[in-house]
Amino acid sequence: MSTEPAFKLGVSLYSYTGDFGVVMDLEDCAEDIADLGATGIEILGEGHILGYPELSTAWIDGWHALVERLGLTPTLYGSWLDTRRHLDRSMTVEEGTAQLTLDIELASRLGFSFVRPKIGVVTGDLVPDPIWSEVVERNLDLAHDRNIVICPEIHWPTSIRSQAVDDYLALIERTGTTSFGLLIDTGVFQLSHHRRTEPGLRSQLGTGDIPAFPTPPVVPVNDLRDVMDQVVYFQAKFHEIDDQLVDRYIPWAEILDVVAESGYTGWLSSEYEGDRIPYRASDQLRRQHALIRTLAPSRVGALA
Amino acid sequence: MSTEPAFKLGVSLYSYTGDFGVVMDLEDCAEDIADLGATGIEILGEGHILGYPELSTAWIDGWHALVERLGLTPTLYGSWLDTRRHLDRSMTVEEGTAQLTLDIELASRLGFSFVRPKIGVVTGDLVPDPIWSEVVERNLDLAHDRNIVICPEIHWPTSIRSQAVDDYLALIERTGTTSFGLLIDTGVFQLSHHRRTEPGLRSQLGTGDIPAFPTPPVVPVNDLRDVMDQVVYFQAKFHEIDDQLVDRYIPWAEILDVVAESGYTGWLSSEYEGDRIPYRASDQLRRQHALIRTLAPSRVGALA
Amino acid sequence: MLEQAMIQAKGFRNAGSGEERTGFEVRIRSPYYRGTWTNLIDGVRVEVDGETFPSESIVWSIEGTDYTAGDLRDSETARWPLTAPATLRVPKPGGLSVGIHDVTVALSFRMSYIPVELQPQTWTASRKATIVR
Amino acid sequence: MLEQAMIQAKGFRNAGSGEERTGFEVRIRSPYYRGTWTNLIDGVRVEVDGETFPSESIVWSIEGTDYTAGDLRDSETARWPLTAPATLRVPKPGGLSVGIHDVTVALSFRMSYIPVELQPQTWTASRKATIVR
Ligand SMILES: [Mn+2]
Ligand SMILES: [Mn+2]
Repeated sequence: MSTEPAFKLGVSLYSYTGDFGVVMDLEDCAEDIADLGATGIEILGEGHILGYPELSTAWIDGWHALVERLGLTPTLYGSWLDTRRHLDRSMTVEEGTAQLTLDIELASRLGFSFVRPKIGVVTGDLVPDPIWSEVVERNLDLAHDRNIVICPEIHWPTSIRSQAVDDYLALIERTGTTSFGLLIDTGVFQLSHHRRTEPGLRSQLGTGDIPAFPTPPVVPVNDLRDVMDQVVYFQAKFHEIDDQLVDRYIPWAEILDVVAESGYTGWLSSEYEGDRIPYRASDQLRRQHALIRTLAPSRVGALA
Repeated sequence: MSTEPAFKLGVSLYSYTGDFGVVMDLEDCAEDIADLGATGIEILGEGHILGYPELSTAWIDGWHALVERLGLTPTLYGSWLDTRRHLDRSMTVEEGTAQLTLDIELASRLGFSFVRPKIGVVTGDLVPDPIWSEVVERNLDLAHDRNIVICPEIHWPTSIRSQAVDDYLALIERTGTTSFGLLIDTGVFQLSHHRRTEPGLRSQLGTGDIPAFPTPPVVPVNDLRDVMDQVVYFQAKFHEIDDQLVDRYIPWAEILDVVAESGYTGWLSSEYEGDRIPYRASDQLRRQHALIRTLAPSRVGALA
Repeated sequence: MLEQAMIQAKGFRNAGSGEERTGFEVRIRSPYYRGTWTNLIDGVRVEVDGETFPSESIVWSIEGTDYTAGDLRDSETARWPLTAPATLRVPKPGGLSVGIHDVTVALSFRMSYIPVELQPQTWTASRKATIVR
Repeated sequence: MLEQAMIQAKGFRNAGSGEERTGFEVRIRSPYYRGTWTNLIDGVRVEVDGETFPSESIVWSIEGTDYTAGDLRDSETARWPLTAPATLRVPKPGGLSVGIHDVTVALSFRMSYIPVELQPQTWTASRKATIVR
């Protein structure tokens, strides 16, 4: 029985938000990811690419040399559809299409296989701006040509049983595309909410007069089974794994059961989103990967 | 009345011990020094030179380009006479001479004007290893050729009225050299001892059974007057300047009185030696320079 | 590397010289986890020792280019990269005194992916920072 | 850049593979403020979960070169540069289990400029560190 799980383990550079540009640069992060035994590297286009959106040849060459040296596979490139750039109007389909095209082209040049557009919302319960479907459809041929799968992110407090997910699935149904699928952020299944601290910073949403979000009901991991066929990528969101290697927020054993049962062989890309204390991400990522590697073989074994 | 003091303000990279290689590299430190308005940069040869003692041409070129870009003058190069390298014997005069020659040559190539050999001691009250005088004398011609002044450091708990200082002054007397002089570390005048903390590290001298050092009597700043003629360099050692811009450990007003009165126009090179918490040096160095700049004009003015 | 604190020790200084001090500068790094188009910046407020300097009075300098609040808002292409510190130029005749000051910066972004009722997102940082000369 | 902690999270791993685990490695940065000739290193002690591994059992790797305790002592030219992390290779048949361990490293130098009665100077650091696989 192999001790390597069937799925692949990666790490998103988002995890190093408390470190990036402060105690770690891109190379430090990539080395940390390789050192902890992961093989996939995920980035945020607007976060981690020097000079975005105008990449120098030197930067591109350096990127390819870096991931090759460390044996890392570029996995997902995070992008945004910033629908609130203008105070007086929303984003047009043309603007959104151009933004997504730009990011798909950049992702392709850097060797990525997935692009996640983070889509602006139009309601209090996070319904995505209706431009999303046409923006995506206009980019499906390009994505196909570039071997890239576009995957919107299902992110807490959006749940799996939601209008947004139904609409995403409807697009696949309608177009028959293989260049679009679901990205599940495992924070969807959080058992309780982690309140993140960040040394020296206070953060506030709006005036602070209304609660940031109502506490949504806990999403049963079982709901994941219904959509596994359309899941192309996991962001393995987590917040804190304690000194006993226990995660009190994310039910990893249950999640890995569903993942193993489905035969999923794609990426689990770690997104550390706990306290943004320098060096904490490196430590917590190792804990999470130790936990997943400890749990995964027994899950796979149970199915064999 | 000018607000610039007659002496020159520099910073030793030793100040950034809690940062160097961790949150700041050589370039970051140099930029910080220039940003805070100092014009001199001091280094530790064995600390801050990449590849010591074999410097690459690229490193040397980079060094000169860096200090030129920032308008910094290389001041002092710290070196060591490590008399305890061998378990079974002390350092020979030949070994010591070769070490000091090596460092003078490196210092010269990097544009420094002063070399401080930190000399091994042979007694509990810090008498320097007797090899020092011959090691220095054998290097005086080289130092003269290279426009470098060799200056042993008078460092707490050694006081100004001490055998070591008398012996150093005797060498000047005996040889008539202008390539040797005294370096005063202002920690000599400390009013009380600062106990440094360093996050995550415990440090112990020996077995811990005997006290590290007996508390010596406070050295009167007045003693400095007696040796000012032979002082070629100050390390402006300090530990903590509080939120009211007060230093409870080092009597800056008294020290600056003596310095101003003597007409000293050399360097005061800051050595922060307080708690080794990342970023604390940058903050404390600014406080110290604000304090010195606030005190200095009135001292000079008082003499005019 | 940038300093961990949003308000950097480096770059806090008077502008202009001698009797002609025209204001001061404070350098910040972005508290956000990505670089942004500048028209997502909703404003910045600087406070020193209790005196508040409003967003419209402040000129940003990012990678060598100056932007008023209006410039940030109106540009279709300008960006604030994640690892590029921004210098905020704040007018204040006479500048600040040499010594230690209490500095607060509050910085707001519009987040498209969070409900509009919860906009903008504001990060606030405070520190003691020193004017050397 | 190196991590702030003397014991780095990076580089803590088992040596050898599968059933053939021969020991583990732990990476440290120097707690001293300068690089040194290696013959000033007086010894290192590693502890994991209460089990002590003595200096003479440990092989150092510095910038790609391996050194036993004797090699460190006997070399006239070898150096441990300030910003070069050292990997300590510790023999332990079977290696360490996957999970979180309590790790302590005590590192001693002989300081020539401090009285011999107060030698060596020992820095001790402890942390929890994780073996991933
Ligand atoms: Mn996510
Ligand atoms: Mn000193």
